[in-house]
Amino acid sequence: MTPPNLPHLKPLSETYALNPGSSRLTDHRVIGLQYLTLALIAVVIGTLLSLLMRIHIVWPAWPLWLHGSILPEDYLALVTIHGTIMLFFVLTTAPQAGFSNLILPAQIGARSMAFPTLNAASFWLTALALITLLSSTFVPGGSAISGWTAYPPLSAIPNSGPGQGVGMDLWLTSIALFAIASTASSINTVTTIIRNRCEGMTWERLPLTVWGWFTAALLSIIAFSVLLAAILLLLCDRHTGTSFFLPTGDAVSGVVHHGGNGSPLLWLHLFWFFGHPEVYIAILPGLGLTSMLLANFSHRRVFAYRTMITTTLLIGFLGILLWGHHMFVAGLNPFASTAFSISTIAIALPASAKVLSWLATIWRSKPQYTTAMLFSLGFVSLFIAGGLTGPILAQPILDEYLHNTTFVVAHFHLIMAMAGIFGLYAATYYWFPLLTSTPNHPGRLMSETLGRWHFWLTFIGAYAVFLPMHLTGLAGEPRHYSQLTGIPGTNGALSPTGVLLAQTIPPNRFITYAAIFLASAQFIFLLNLFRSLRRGPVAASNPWQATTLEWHPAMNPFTPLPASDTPAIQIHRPPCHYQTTESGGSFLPQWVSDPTQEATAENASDSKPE
Amino acid sequence: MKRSAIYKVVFSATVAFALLLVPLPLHAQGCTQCLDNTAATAPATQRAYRRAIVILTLTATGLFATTLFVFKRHR
Amino acid sequence: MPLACIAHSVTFALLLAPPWSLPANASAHGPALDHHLLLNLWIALALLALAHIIILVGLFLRRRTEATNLTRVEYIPLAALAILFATLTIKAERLWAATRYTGASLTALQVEATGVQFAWYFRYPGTDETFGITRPQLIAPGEGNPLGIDPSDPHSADDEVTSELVLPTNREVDLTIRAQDVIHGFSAPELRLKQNAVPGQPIHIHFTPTTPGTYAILCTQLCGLGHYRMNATLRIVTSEEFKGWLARHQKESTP
Amino acid sequence: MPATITPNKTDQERRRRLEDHDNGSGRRPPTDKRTGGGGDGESWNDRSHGRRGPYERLHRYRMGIFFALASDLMFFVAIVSTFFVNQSSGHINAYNHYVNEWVPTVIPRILWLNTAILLFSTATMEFARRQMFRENDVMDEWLGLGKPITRRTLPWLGTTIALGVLFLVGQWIAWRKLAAQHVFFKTNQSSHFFYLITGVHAVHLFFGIAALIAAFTGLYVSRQLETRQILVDGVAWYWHAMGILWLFLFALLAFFQ
Repeated sequence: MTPPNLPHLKPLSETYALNPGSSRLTDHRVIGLQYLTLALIAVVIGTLLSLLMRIHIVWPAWPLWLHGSILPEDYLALVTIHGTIMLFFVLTTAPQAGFSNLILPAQIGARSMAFPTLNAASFWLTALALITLLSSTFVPGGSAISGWTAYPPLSAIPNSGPGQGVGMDLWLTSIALFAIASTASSINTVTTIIRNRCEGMTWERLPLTVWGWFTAALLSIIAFSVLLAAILLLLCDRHTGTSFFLPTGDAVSGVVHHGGNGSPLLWLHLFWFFGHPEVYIAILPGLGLTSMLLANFSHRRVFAYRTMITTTLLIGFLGILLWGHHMFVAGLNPFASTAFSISTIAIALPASAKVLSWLATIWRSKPQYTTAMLFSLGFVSLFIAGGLTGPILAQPILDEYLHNTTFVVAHFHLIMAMAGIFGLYAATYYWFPLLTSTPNHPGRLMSETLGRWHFWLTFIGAYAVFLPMHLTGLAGEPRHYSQLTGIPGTNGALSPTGVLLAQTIPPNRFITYAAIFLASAQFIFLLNLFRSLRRGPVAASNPWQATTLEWHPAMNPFTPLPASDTPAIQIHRPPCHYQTTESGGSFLPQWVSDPTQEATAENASDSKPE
Repeated sequence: MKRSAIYKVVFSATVAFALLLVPLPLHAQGCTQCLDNTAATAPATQRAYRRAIVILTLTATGLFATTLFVFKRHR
Repeated sequence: MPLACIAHSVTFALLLAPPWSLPANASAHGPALDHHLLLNLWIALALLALAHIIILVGLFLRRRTEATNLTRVEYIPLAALAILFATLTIKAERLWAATRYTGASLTALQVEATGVQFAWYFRYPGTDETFGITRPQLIAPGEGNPLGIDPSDPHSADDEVTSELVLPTNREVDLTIRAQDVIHGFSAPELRLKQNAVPGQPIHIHFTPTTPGTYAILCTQLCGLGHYRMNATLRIVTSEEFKGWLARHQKESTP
Repeated sequence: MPATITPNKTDQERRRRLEDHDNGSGRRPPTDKRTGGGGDGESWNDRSHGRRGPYERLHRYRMGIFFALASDLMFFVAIVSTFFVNQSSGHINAYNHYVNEWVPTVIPRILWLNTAILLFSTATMEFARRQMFRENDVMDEWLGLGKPITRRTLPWLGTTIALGVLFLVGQWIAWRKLAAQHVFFKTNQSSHFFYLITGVHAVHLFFGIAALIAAFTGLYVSRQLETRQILVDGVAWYWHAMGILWLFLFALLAFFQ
């Protein structure tokens, strides 16, 4: 039941003293760790796939061990599975399901999630979805080759390419399962946040992480069921001879489709109605966490706290309204393009407001450079770098040139993939004591030295990989190209396309080296992780001098209180209540009732990690 | 004072939403020349797409706002 | 706009040959697009530098009490950004409207591009300026009828189907983009053109080639295993050469 | 706090906790729940209400059901918007004429009857739900005088199940009728939607009936009143939603083709 490679999982099940009535299966902390383990496995697979892609682009002849040379369809399968795994099973699962299960209840002073059984069910459904996705590699024809967006008719007609038969069916099944699972877990999250808050934990006192989880969960509830409907229609088109997305007279490899007149554009609308909110689902928890960590380590209040709440909700709200900017050159009515482009530009403002607040929070604060803080700063940097190309791509006329070039790839990898991963790393280094503490043993810390190495190498690697991609994109290199040679023209001379693409090969070689560097830097993290699980230094109950409730001694699984004398926890103030006095810094956790207890509170939680 | 957050959200969101929808009706019938030059879709189809887009967005934003309202009641 | 001019000069000073710059432009609407693109890029770069300078300076200076002035720190910069983005967007929408809101002139050269897994076919209407009817049932690449043109249609007699796109300079082209099987993406980087080809939905774009030369045509929408090799050649020639080429082509295709 | 705790002690504590209905919904104050305790200033605005008072679990489950229904609504809205687009999307035929081959499906007359049945079942469901919350009976149960609530609710619940099954049978007949006129799922664009919409809704009702049966048995089995109330209440809201949803879908199929 529990993943094997997390030895500390087993004792965790005994924390039911904290969560009455919850067995090991339904304990939210166990489920959270299960989610994180799943995400860890997924991210390892996804990274390896991306390395294969990078290597194949530069050295097409390079034979893969036990497989032989990578064929174009193999490359597209790599693209598809990489995108699907990373977006769904890493960037959605880890922050939104993993860390929210582990931290959210403690942060709002709840003993458990609202629906523990539903929680467990959605995890195992997610695991099933991942297995289904990976199993598609082994079916005849291999896995789907139509990318994570699966545009019909390519995805609707089995004979349109290898992997579009059984592989595509498995892909659709996997995503359908995942959609159901995340909807369920999001219902759980939202209900928990609304109903299970403890005394005094009001609207303005919720940590911004909770706001991030709340907005993302809300988006999942709205968006995923639309994807489910689209998948249902597509499966009908594939198997029952309907034509929701198939135009009449569509002739794929000699087979003409008769019957009704559907429209492929319809899928694009439905998919991107889901697909764009999905992007915010992936990044919103990271936004919240970054705000909290920057404030925590620079011992400041979050600048303009209420504005941060508003912008979080605004980003979520606008996120529903701008899916059309993925379709500027896809046959969308140009007037609609204008409308969607305006709503897309509009979302740049709440995002900029967040950045401004981050800058103001850390301005002249002489922060404490823990690894978690470093990764939060890295998140800010990457979020700015990736975000600034957003308004460029939001202008239809510029998108007409940049659409589906590696410029777009660079944009969304910087702002979603890299920033999202940095958020996850910050969360791991920050909350590691809470991840690892068990009833029999206090939580551990990860090694800061290794952490710093990990941060700097990853930070450099991230930029080294994705900044040059902007250039190759501007030079005209399209996405999804398994080779950059073009078809040779007459007597072996390069075709104009070949000439165009050949110019991008030198930077691509550099990108590949950088990607290998970036990937190998992650071994430091794995080493640090598994070393610290067993031999990490023991953490104090509040090692970071945090003010949020998850660091309350009673929330720590270590030495669970008998339920009879669990203290009644009340919240008295917004988080990040730090003050600078001439005697130095002082801080008031959310749960400390009044300044007279300030001293004791500090003594209780001022202890540095040894 | 405390409510200002939610009101700010709802207000600015409505503004943004209006911003999104303004150009749609503006060109509802307009520009028969665009008809074949842009999407080669009949006005009926364009209207249908517009209706579909509006239905989706209205329901979604409605749900979003409703949930916020519920949350506010449970503050 | 002086900023833009500086941007231009610096761009071409620093980044001369691709991949360090955009491919050479060969279309009438290209220069405006490039100008706007470079302007955007330089603004983005400037903002990126500015933000990082603020971060680094803020981290190095010694600690002070936290900022509290919401208006100065948050609202004024936000307003500035809003104005900046608004102006950029308005400019962009103007360019977009110029290329997409209105159709081609009636005298424009009619050409049709059809995407098939994994090739582009181009069709010229011939002397009658009208394309013949196509039927999916008649599609037979083996018998030299890849588009399924119906021979029984009088218009289809003089239609010319080619595998390379040849266009005359300085004449507006009304390009009809079709797809036979799956969604393809018609892209000519040097013409600054990109438009998906959607099955069952012919899409018109119009443009004016300016610079003679040989350019690339790519597929930019994932369309199957041959996606990477689905490209064609675009030749832009003078109008005389174009007439000659068309005549020659007609002769050899109708023995 | 005790450094170590013996397992059986913890077990006792756990049972004690379960009995006083503290199921993780926030750290409850030791004081009376009705009075302030919001920390600074005791102002009522500082308190997060939500979980106060009786029926805490019931309200939580109700909220869960509502969010599930919200996402379900988006599911159907997506299908309906697809309907509108496909309905009016024609194509250029071989003769360069713009044609739209949408042939409206004539709905079988029995659908009207089914609609009436479903509405009636919604009413009976509401009666069943009301029965669960009658103050006197709740008091009787609390005093341990049998299970009057179950006794009163069962017949209404049974009627609802019967009507629900009847509705599904009616839908089945409707499909047979259409099939007799050689209108099948794949016949044309509008028949796609007729079968899809009715089918998906039927699947929802099937699960609803399953839930109804679960509630039915739950009324017998479960000893705890709140559990039974949650069962019936949850199913009731789901059932109402499906009824209202059907009204819209039926109107769509009947008048907007």
